[in-house]
Amino acid sequence: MSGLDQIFVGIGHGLAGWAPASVRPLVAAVLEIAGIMAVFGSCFALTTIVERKVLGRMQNRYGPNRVGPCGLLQPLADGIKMLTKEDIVPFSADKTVHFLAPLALTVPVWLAFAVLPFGRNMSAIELNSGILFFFAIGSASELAVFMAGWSSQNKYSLVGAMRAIAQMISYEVPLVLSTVPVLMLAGSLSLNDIVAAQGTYTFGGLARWNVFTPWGLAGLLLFLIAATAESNRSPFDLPEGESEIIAGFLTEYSGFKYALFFLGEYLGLFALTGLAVTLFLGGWHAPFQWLEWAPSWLWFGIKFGALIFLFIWVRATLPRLRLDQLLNFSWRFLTPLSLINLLVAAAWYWTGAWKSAAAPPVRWLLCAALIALPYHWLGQALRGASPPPRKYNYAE
Amino acid sequence: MLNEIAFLLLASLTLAGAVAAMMLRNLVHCALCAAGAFAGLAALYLQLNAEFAGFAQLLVYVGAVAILIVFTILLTRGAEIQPGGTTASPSWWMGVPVGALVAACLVGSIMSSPSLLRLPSQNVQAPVKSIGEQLMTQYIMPLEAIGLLLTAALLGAVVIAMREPPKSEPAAR
Amino acid sequence: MSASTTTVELAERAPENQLLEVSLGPQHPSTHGVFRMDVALDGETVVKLKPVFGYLHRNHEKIAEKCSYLGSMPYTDRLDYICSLTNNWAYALTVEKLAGLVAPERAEYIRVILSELTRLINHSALAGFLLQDMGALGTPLMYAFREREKILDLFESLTGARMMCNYMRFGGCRCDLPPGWIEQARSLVAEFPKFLDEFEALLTGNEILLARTEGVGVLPAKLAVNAGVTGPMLRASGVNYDIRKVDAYGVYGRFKFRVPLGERGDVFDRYMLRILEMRESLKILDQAMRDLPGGPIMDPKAKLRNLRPKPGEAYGRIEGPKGELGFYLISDGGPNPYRYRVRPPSLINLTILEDMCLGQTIADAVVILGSVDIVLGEVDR
Amino acid sequence: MNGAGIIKGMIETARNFAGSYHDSKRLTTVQYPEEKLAPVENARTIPFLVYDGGDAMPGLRCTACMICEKECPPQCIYIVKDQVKKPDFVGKMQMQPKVFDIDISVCMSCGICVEVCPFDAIKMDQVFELSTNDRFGGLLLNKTQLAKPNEYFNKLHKTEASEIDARRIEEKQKAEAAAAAKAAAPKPPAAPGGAK
Repeated sequence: MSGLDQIFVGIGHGLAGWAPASVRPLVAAVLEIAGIMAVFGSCFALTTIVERKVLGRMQNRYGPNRVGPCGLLQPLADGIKMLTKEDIVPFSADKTVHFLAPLALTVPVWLAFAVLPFGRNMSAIELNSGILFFFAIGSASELAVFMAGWSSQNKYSLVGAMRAIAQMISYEVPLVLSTVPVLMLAGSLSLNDIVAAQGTYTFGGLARWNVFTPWGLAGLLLFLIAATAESNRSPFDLPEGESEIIAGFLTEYSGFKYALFFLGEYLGLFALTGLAVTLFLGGWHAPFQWLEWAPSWLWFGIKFGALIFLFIWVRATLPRLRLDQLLNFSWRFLTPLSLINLLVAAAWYWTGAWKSAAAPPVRWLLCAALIALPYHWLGQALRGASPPPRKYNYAE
Repeated sequence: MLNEIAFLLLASLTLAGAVAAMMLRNLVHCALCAAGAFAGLAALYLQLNAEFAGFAQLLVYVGAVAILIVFTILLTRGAEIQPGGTTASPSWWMGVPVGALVAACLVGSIMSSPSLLRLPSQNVQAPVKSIGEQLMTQYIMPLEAIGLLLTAALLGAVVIAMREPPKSEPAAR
Repeated sequence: MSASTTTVELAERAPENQLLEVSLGPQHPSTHGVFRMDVALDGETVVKLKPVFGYLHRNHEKIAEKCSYLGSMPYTDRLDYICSLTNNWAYALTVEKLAGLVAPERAEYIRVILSELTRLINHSALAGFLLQDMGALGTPLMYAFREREKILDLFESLTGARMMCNYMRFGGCRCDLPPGWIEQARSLVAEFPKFLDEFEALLTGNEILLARTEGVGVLPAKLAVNAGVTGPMLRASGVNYDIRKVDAYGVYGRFKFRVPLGERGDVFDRYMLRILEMRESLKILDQAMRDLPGGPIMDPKAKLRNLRPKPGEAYGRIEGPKGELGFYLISDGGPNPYRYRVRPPSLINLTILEDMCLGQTIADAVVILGSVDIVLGEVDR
Repeated sequence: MNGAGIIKGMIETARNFAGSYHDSKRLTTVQYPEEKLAPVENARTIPFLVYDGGDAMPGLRCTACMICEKECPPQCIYIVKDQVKKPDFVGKMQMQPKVFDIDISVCMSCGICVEVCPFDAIKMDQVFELSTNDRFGGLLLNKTQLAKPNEYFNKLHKTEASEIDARRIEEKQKAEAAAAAKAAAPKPPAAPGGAK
């Protein structure tokens, strides 16, 4: 078990061993960086093709299958196309800021991967305030979006940039608040401790993941909704609402800069999915005790793939929200719910001491009710006095 | 050795960002350079192993304050460049002595303050947990005061930004 | 955002210079063809909206004056290129009125069957495009097009072309149904409700769709009647006016079907109207296919070539999927019409676009335009 | 429950996703160059001229009556009559076209020329791979390019072709019977003119 599980760690140490002692830490760091960039770079290429094929299958068509065996070389073709396409910079655009915007978006997102634990002792850096680092890096992307939107000097991109910033800021609050219960119960900001806290197994070998607790389930849903909004994906893809403002802040970008934005957006999605897996789905732990033999990074990959499929599935189904609805949804529904989630986590913590046999189900139902009722009331409040269901009378 | 080079690099970047924020013509460029300076400062904190301070600085300043500055520039005067205005006003020579005076008293107070005398202990580990406890126990009053201050500022901003409903304001804008 | 804020109150909200002039130009992904809207935005709210069209003007009516009566029949396919058979029928109906021809029973039944199938195509395509404007990336549209392909295959096996059918003649139809056509059509009509249920399951209960469409682009009944709006848009505002019931042209009088009416006339009502009308069309199709008579499909004394109706004028109209499609012909006894005028429902439904969009956000303006269901071929002629 | 509608929609797309792997109705794509749809009998793209017998030019049924040129709405047919006459299938001397061009970039495949042609000389083809690299010459088909044998017409529109052939054979027998009768009754006439 530990052979296959630690295979990457072993390779890393082996390679670093050859380097002279003085510069060994540097070489180890470079190896880790290279590993992360290789894995998530190819994951980006794979996701573009998987997304188009799954979307196609959901729409009764094949999806790209001409380039390479069943379309697997499509990302290569897209990459070459992006590189060879002319990189047009509008005349009135602000050249330097126009050039810096994609960099300012992509570089911070790469940093966010440093802190995620992909497998047993397979996280690049072990910070004791890992989550704070993650959100600090994540918040730099708004500035990049503004730089892109403003520097293109084009009406559509300005409207798109304003929408993007309003959306990102108002969805950062529920994103951060929905992770607070996990930190409270795990008692530490470091991601490795959080994963360790979810390591034990309960009756029947089921892993003690956070998602099996009421506040964990609510937290995961809140986190995923906020993550979709943070990474500008489907129900919230207002910044590049094609049908309204062409491509929002991406209108004036073409060629490799557009590909960089694309890369930045997908990496943001991967980082948030990785965090969701680490916080709520037990990081690299196996779901059941008797499944412990599989390598830990494989579990992280499976959960990661499942969440990415969920994002693609949502993208295939839901229409887009309007800007004011989007902001109302965040401030009047998600944020209050995540605050209430804190109460539920606290209730869960204090009722932890019950010893009676029937404690777990009663405790679970009690906390679930504590979150379900506000969910219902806030939902009704958000939709306003929902008009009576439409009845259509017929004329003979 | 590596540390010194990194420190020099980061310090020069931060200073360059700050100076650029002051000197450039285009307001939005100044705002972006200011954001660069904030990021440089955060990197300096991290170099001193003050993780919490560094990440908080990055989160608060680069994440929020920079956007705030940029928005205020856009919504108020826009980023047009005043044609022909030189960066330094004609009576710049009056400013130099005043600047020198302020710098002198600043340096004087720093040098004479007791904190410098004590030898800085080797990289003191300040894990987040102890910071959290300190905040909640010893420094609870300043934390609450800051909270109140920020809410008041938030409410003030909302009141200013709210556009009066047309009915109550008869005259044209 | 109450939809009824008057223009005066809106204009006062922001001084002229702060308005963002955006032209949702002819080159735009959601204008259903080459159509432009010059929009003045105060933030996200539409303050002024000027529709600009005419990019697809092909001088159809002047060409028709030069062509013979038969010659301009293929051109009517190009008017509303999504529902070519209803255009053919309207034109054939008018010329029959002008020349005093009567189509035999079988031809009338075939015409009803084909026009109801066209209504299915148009309404399902509209629902798909409306969701596309709202941002659902193609899924509803692909489901609608999957069904549309089956109907287009039926048209191709009967008339020879999928979209440019050119099938109806003055006094009947060009050719009879090929063997096996009716059975194929019957099985299609039997499966269609399953698609509609699937479509409604995907969309009608969807909270985001409800949020995006309820109370958006409300069209009061009085304004609709004054502006001459016809078709599903008018019925969505609650006005009971369906030419199939009013005129009972062709053999519509023999079929039992109902006309759904909306309540509040907003975008959701228009979307729902189309779904309910599709269900009614299925009822008509069942009845029409059940008692489809035999017999000739062409009036024997109808002359194909140099048809010279006696001088006079005629206005024939049918209930097209988009509204009242009418043709007005003046004949001076010659082989080609003296005056040839088309009443385009899309254009007339479009005149009140500004009244519906004022006070709404730009995202709503696009959705409202989608709900009006325009085809630029018919708007610009 | 607030999210019920959205969840129902998600289940719908999931059913389509799963269905696309096993249910043929859920995956209707035809991979065009490899798989081709079965030809539909009534389909029509651009017109072509029908000729009988082996040789194209003499066998053309077209008698240059110019009706299709007059009736064609976009006026894309151009015919020049030929002075030399030639006998048709019944033996009567008929005109023939010297030049018969159709500009298929103008033709809107409406099929009116087929309807109005009294001699069943022009029919609608079903070939749609018409792309050429020359916009003017490539799309202006002349008489030889347009001519196609009657067997090809039978292959395309079987029912219509068989009716026309039956009618033509019957007319030919009636004409030969009339010619034979005329030959038998009065003094022996010149040899019957029927040319194959």
